[in-house]
Parts: sequence; structure tokens; C-alpha cells
Amino acid sequence: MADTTANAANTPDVEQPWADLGLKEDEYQRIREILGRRPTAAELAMYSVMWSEHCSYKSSKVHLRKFGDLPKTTPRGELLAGIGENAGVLDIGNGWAVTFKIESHNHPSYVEPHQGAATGVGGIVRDILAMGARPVGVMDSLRFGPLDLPDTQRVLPGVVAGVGTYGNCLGLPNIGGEAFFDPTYSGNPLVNALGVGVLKHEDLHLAHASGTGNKVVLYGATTGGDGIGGVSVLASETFDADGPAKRPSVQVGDPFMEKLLIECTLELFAAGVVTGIQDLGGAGLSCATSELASAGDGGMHIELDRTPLRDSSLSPEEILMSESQERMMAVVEPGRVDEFMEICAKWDVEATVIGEVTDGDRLVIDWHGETVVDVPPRTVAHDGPVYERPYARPEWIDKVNADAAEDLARDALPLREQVLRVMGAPNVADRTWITEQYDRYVLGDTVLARPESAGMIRVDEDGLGVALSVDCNGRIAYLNPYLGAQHALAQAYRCVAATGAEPVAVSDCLNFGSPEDPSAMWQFVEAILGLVDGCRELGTPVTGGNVSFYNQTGETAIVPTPTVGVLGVIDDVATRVSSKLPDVGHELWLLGESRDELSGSVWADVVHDGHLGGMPPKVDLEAEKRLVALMSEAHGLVASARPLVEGGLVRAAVESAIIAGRGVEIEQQGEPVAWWFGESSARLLVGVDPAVAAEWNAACEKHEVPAVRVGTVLDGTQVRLGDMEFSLEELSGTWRAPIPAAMES
Amino acid sequence: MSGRVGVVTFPGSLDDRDALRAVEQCGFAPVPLWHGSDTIDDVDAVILPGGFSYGDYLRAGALARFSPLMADIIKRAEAGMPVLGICNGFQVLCESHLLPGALTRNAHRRFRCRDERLLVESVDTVWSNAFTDGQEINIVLKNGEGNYVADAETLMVLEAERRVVFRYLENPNGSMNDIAGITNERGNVVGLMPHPEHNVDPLVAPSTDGRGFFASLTNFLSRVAA
Amino acid sequence: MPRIIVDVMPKPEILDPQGKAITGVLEKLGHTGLSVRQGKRFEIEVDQITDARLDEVRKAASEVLANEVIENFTVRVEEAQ
Amino acid sequence: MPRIIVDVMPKPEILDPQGKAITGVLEKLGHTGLSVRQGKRFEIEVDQITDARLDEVRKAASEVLANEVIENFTVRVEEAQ
Ligand SMILES: Nc1ncnc2c1ncn2[C@@H]1O[C@H](COP(=O)(O)OP(=O)(O)O)[C@@H](O)[C@H]1O
Ligand SMILES: [Mg+2]
Repeated sequence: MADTTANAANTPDVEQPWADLGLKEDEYQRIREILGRRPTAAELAMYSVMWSEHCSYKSSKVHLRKFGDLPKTTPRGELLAGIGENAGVLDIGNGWAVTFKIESHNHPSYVEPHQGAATGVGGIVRDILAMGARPVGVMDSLRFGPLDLPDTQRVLPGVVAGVGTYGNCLGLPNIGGEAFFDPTYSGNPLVNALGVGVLKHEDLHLAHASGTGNKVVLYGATTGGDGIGGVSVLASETFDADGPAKRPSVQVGDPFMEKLLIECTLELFAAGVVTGIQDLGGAGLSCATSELASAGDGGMHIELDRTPLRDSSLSPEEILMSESQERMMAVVEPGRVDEFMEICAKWDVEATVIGEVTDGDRLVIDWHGETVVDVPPRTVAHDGPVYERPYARPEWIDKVNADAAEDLARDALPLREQVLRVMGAPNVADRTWITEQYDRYVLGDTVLARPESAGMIRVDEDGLGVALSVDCNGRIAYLNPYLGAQHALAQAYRCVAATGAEPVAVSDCLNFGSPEDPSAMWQFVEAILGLVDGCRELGTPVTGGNVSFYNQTGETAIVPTPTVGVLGVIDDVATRVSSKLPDVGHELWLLGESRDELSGSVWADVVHDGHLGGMPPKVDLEAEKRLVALMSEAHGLVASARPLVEGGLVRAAVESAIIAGRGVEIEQQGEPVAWWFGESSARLLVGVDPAVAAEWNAACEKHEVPAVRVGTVLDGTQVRLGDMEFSLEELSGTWRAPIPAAMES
Repeated sequence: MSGRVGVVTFPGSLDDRDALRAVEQCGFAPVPLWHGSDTIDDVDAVILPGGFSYGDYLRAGALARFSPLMADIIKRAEAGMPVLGICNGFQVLCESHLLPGALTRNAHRRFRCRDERLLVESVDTVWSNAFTDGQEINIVLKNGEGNYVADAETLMVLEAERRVVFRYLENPNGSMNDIAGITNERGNVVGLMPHPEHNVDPLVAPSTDGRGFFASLTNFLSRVAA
Repeated sequence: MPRIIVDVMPKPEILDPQGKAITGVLEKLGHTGLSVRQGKRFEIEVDQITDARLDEVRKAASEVLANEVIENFTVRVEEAQ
Repeated sequence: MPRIIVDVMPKPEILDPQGKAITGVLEKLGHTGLSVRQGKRFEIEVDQITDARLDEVRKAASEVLANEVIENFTVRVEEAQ
């Protein structure tokens, strides 16, 4: 028998399992205060799941507010929707808008790598869809333990196959991402998925339930017992030492269903039959009903027993918590319901009216005629607990900062050997084994994708397009989270700018250890400050994002990983700049200032046995902006552009040579280790036709960007770096081998 | 001479829009076809596009074959109408027995997306006559179940009758005899795993070799008209 | 509910890349001397098992569940457990 | 050669998108009242069936053939045919 509200009022002293559901005593007491009685089992389920860290942002809320202080405009105009919506939306001109967002699915991906990663992609795509947009692309930012660890051989292939299967089956091109390895990610991989969609301004849809008498329709997959408690159990608890042995239930994705859901939903939008819409993700129906109702102007009444189930034994509280994938909820005027149902039938998508918008201010949920939930929806969706977690700069950081990599021996190995080490480093090596599993061609609008440093998608036939890059170097963020976040931002910004697009907006995914650990909390707070200050300086608002805490195995937290996605706009995709080395005879120019900066570098990691210490390279956002100004104005003059990132100049030069299958010659200027492997920011390696070199030089001078000619593209396949000689074959063998070798061993 | 080229959308088709766009860019009138219709009406040729029809559940192409529209397509194909099956479309053609053999999971068991070098092995088909014999072309490949298998006798017949139309230069998935695409006896039905519709627009494709498929169709249709 | 089981296996003369790959993986884990072939198993629930139902399932198996170009199938009623 | 059979099925509480799609198509073809779930069947040939072999196969099943987060498996010796 269901625990009704009447029953709850009559039995105030019943013991309730609030602790097992992850609630703290004072949180439980607050629920009792709000309701003026004990919660029913269903209410307890709703509050516990909605007040979990993952859904309520209880530890991060006070800090995330700082993003709200940033101006709500991009260099291209007003934001059409910002933080607080399923995903931010911005105007890109010609009547078009784009929406994009990054989200994490870290813990589920450790438990079941394939399904965890797959449903991560599914979830972010539904967020994009819920804004009224057609999803047009995905990206994935991945972190694993050391490449040679047996568990990485379980997790990596599963995650990649999961991201691939789901995205491929949805028909969304994967236009980029990253994969990094670090010991702190073993036992705690990160799977951050980015989705991007496009829409006409007038197609914008928001998640709210308004209009008394309007129907609430649940459509898509049936509801099952998978992922019950997934939100609170999977996302808010650290794994104990025995890791996946604990194996809670996970969600299984059905990308085919989601593809039908996308096409069906877009047709519903086009027919104008949707008044409000919300995707079902974490916390399932608990989240969708309470969020829709609290964002609307009335209440909501749901008859929960109408929910189509695939397991008839589910209790009402289980139904409310189920995280079954591929479901959406829409608010529809009564007169349009038939039309709504017809479109769903065309796509073989099951749809059921499960309730309606009421003129009260309560969310009431019935189960076979009896009321099991009667709550003010805002108290579930938005008025969750807010914590001011203590944070403190950890003591160890001074020691770490003092241990500068600039002081390490630079001749520990012959220079030539050091080049090969860096090119074969797991964090530099070729990612083809991964990216080959992703369809980058579908939809026919992919202008740039891997191995380019940013993805680019054509939005309309006039050539309007967007470019995207997602970046973060957690090792650098470990040295200094404020600067680390700014480096992530600067790198994504630079990668977008290198294509010729103008960077305009940011989405972020903040992956950190336990917020209950003051050091991890300090890293989190610093990263946000770094991002906010950086975004203010660059004029790029944060349009949305996600926070993932408790990324730690036992006491060991991951290196802080504030992943940043930057979106840029380009007026004519035909003018985009590729990072592939241009034709023989082109000059190569190094833009920006190179300093003696080796701390946190790949070089320190692989030449000095995992060394991680010192201070991050200087962040110079003014210089990044000057690069953008130069590239926006003069990208027509360059034949190629490659941002300098992890691995420094040597990597930029060698990778673009390997990809183009052409030789290259680069001079050595200054101290060799810093020159080849230093990771100073705000730098690009560009290819210039000698015929326009003078004009190019003038453009660099005008924008005050330091520019030196450092080399040329060679006929043949030798690579000459200073006095060092390599064959392209040797370098490419070293660079291509590590991931396939580890995965196929 | 242009013509009307239909592209079928099954539930889970993905490259249908790309195929329609390619058809248009190559000078034909694109006609979207819905799997649930009973007839294809007055089109001059049909493309079964890539994707994961019915999620590729059971076997790739197995469930799409039972769509109402397929009955009409099978009938018209047997009567000589040009049909091109791309990737999932190739799988549907094999499951429908319009083409022999079957496509199974890639030998390395991974999805693979890359630019693939192919040899044109037969120019005696509706979809390949604009190429030259032995020409090397570069076409996008992307699939998880592209591993062509057939029994020894079928393979012998295919080779003897020169019905292997495209062969891989670097076999990406374990396909027998490096087979990338085949044709029926009459040469009007061609199926291949690579995606010529992705190789039409130079802005988004590494080559425009896909145009040869459509030029071939143009040749064929104008010959029929003459 | 009573169940009918349809087992579908690749024909012996057809290469079974999955089975081969799995055999290889098992060998690496030290499980030598196992030769694996991978097929599919369908569990079909019906109200009641009748000859007509079995015939229907046989038809569905040969039309849909198995591709007889490359696969064989068997249909049987599940033994009570 | 003697054979050990490993049957792997999705756990009942887990979504089985394959089975769902197949059930739907069978219905459209007029085979109503069949509810299909799809799993995997492995046929493992061994030299000789011993208790140790069976234990080894059980281990292999739980490590490699089945994903116990979402699947159940059974191991049995094939009845002589
Ligand atoms: N790190 C962040 N940066 C910016 N916005 C954030 C961040 N984390 C969460 N948000 C915003 O908070 C809101 C709630 O997030 P979430 O519950 O993850 O949304 P949803 O349930 O739609 O996925 C969203 O608008 C999201 O964009
Ligand atoms: Mg949402």
C-alpha cells in the first residue's frame, strides 16, 4: 500500500530511511518543517534525490553565482538564455542561435564504462533538444588513469565505444575532444560530454509549465527500474577501496529511441504544439515535474499510475526516482493533444498524458486515486540546502610550487631522445585509435574535426558557422587552480581563434574532489574565480555548465579539472584555417612570446619521471586577445595555424608535419629545452606564403603580436629541428604507437 | 538530363539528409521517401542511405527490410530500376536478398571512420560507369558492421561475373576478398559500405570522388532516355 | 509465462570474428584450450505453447531472427526449471 | 568435441532495446503476442569436460563473456545430441 499524505499526517513517528537516501538530519528536519508533517515515502524520495549534490548544487551554488555577475552579452549580441536553463543560447546572426553545454558522467562511467559514457552523451543531447534546437554535434573530454594500467584497458575502450555508439547512432558528428592520462584519474575517470545545437531565434523553448488546464505529457521510452538512486548513489558518493564491486544499478541507453525522440520532438516544435518542455535526466520525474512546475505560474497535478512502465512492480517512489533514459516531458494545450499524439505515433514514440497544470501552487501526485505527494514545487527544485563549505589553501601547495621544473636537469638525455619521449608521451600521442570510432562526417556540415585543434560546423548555406574547442590541463590546475582554469579558458579560446572564428561564449564542467575536503573546495573556489576573471577580461560570458564533485578514490582526489568549452562564430566557413601544414615552400612563423616555462609540462612529466611542480606558465589574456584580433582580421593571409599547447613547439611542428605527410625545418632560437618543449601560452605556429610575408608581418605589427619566422615546409619527408634530423616515419611511428599498443596488448 | 532520385528514411536513418543534399548538388531532383509508404511513386532511382535503421538491432539492416516501402523497392529493383545502397543501405540490400552475402561485425570489433582508398573494379554498372577501370578513388568509410562475408561459391560467382564493383586497398574490417561493394547480375543494384554522398562538397569532404556515382547515374538515365 | 528459446549461431563455414576475438582475449587471460563461437539467444514469452505458436516462431526465426545466408537456428521450448 | 554453453541475458530490470525493437517489428509482421528478449549464446569447445574446466569457463564468463553489471549468465554442458 502506498504511503499517502493522509497516512503521513496520521503517523508522524514512523522511522524514515533519510540517512540511507543521503540526507543529513537537519535536511530531513527542514523537509518536515516545509510540509508541516513527515514526508511520505514518495516525497522523501523526491527531496532526497533533488537535494543531492548532483541536482541541488548545494556545495557549489554560492560560488557559481559569480558567473551571474558577468555581462550577459557576447561579442555577437545578447544571450537569449543563460545559466539556469537546460543550456545557454546565444545569437550568432542571420536569425540563427546556437546552444551548447558540457556535462559530466564520471562515476557511472567507472562502474559501467560503455553504458555510463553512452548515457552521458544521451543526456547532454536531450538538454540541447529541450531548448528547441536541432542537435548538430558532440564532443568528448576524457580523463583516464595511466595508459599502461590494466584498469585503463577496461575503462578506455568501454568509454570510447560508449561515446561512439551513442553519438554515431544518433547521427551526430563528433567534432573533437580530448583524452588525458594521469595517475589520479585511475579509479576515477572523467567523461565530460559537450552537445551543440542550432535553432532559429523564434524556436527557443523554455522549461516551464503554464496555462491552467494544459496537459502534461510524458513521451519516449517507458520507465523501468534502471538507475534508481543513480543520482544520489552514483554521483554523490566516493568509491571505497573495492571500487566497482559495489555495482549499483546503472542506466542502459537506447540511442535508437533517442534518435526517434529527437526527430519526433523537432516535428512537435515545428507543429507548434509544445508550450513547455523538459528533458528527463538525473532524478527523472522528480526533477522534471518539480522544475517545470516551479518555473511556471501555477501548480501541477500528476497521476503517476499512468506512467508507462516496463516493470509493473515498481513503487511510486521508484517511479519518481527512476533515471530511465530517452524520456521527455511536454506541456501541451488540451486542444493540441491529438495532434501531439499523431506526431508521436508517426515516429513510433509512446506518449501518455499523465497530468495537467493547475491553478494552485502545489505539485500534487496521485497513485491510483490517492495522494502520495503534495508539496510546494520550488522547495523541491530550487530551495534545497545551500552550504558554505569551509575551504582553505592547502599547506602542501607552497612546497609543490617551490619545486620548479625550470630547475631540473636539461641534459638528462640527449636532446634527440627527449624529442622522441615527448612525441611518444601518452598525453601527446596520436588519438586516432579513439577518434576513428566516431563518425565525424554525418549531417554533411563538418568543416573541421579531428585532428584539427577545434571543430567547426556549418550552420547555414550562406556559410555561417561555429567553431568549438574543449580544453583543460589538470596538471597545470594542480599547480595553481586559478591560473589552471584560466589556462583552460585561454587554450580553448586560442584553439577556436586559430580557425579564424571569433570566440564568443563559454560553457564549463568543473570536476573536483570532495567538497567536504577544504583543499578540494579551495581548488574549486579558485578555479571559479579564475574563470570569472578570465571571462570578464575576454568578454565571453559563461552560458551554462556542470559541476562534478567527489572525484576521488579514497583520500586521493583527482587533479582539479575545470574543463572549458569555448564557442566561436565564423561568417564564412569557406575561409576557415586548418592546422595542417601547407604546401612546400611556405614559411612557418611563431606568434607570441616564448619564455623559459617548463613547470607542469609534458617534458617535465616524461623526461623527469612524472615531475609535477613549480608555477604554471604565465597567463596573458591581453596577448590572447591580440592573437584573436590578428586572426580575425588577417586569417585570409595564413595558410595554416596551429595553437601551441601541451608539448610546446616541437609537438605543434611535428604533428602538423605528420598529418600533412610533409617534411619541415625549424630553427632553434635560444635555450633548446625551453625552445622545443616550453609551454608558454598565447602562441600559434602559422604557415605563410612567402609572397604575402611582408603583408603578414605588417598585420602582426599592427596588432602588436610578436612574430618570428622559424622555419619552412620542406620537399620530402625529413624533419629538421635545429641540428637534429629525423625521418617523418620515425616520428610518426613514435607518435602513433602508444594508444594502439596499450589497447591491443 | 536530370532525374528524380528518391532517398528512403527508415527509423534510425542518419545520412538521408546528406544523400538528399548530394543528389541535389549533382543536379537531380531530391525526393524524400518515408519507409511507411506503400510506393515510391515516380522516381528514376532510389538510394538507401546510411545510418542505424532500427538501431542496427538484431542485425544491421535486418529490421528495415520489412518496411512497407521495401516491398515496392524490391519489385522495382528486380525490374531494373537503379538502386544504390550505402552502408546501412547495403546491409538492407543484402538482408533483402537483392544482393548476395551478408555484412557482419568488423573483425576488430570496433566502429571505424576514416577516408578509404578504393579500386573501381567494374564500370559496367549504373552507378560506376563514369569511372575508369582500375581507377583509385577516396571515399569516406564509417561502420561497425562492414565485414562482407559470403560462402565460397557466391564469392566465386561474384568474381567470375565481375560483380565486385569496389575493392579496398587497405582492408579496414576483414571483408572477404577486400570487397567494399558489389552489384547484382543486371548492374542496376549496387551496394557498398563507403559513403559517396559524403564526398561531393569540397568544403566538408577530403575528396569529391563521390560525384562519380551520380555522374554514372546521369549517363545511365540519359542513355535510357535516348 | 512459458518460453520458447531460439538459438542462432553462425554457420560453421562462416568466419566468426567475435568468437575468434574472444578466444584470443581468453587466451591472454590464461584460459587456453577454449574455442569460442558467439551467437544469439532469444527468449520469447508467449501466453501458451501450442503447435501453431511453435510454427509461428519457426517462421519468425527463419524470416527475421536469423539470416540463413550466414546463420543456423534452432527452436525449442524451455524445459521447466 | 564436448561443448560448454554459456547463455548471457540482459538482467530483467535492465532495458533491452534490441528485444523491444524486434518485438515491434514482429508485431507489424502480424506475429502478435510474442515478447522477445535478446541475449548472447557462446559455444565453447574443450578437449574434455572436467570440474576444473567448468570453473574456468564460469570465471571466463563472469570476466569476459558477460557484463555482470547489466547481464546474467548461466553455464551448462551441452546435452549429447
Ligand atoms: N560550472 C557551471 N558553470 C556554469 N553554469 C553551471 C555550472 N554548473 C551548473 N550550471 C548551471 O546550473 C543549471 C543547473 O544545472 P543542471 O542541474 O546540471 O542542469 P540540467 O539538469 O538541465 O542538466 C544549468 O543551467 C547549468 O548550466
Ligand atoms: Mg536539463
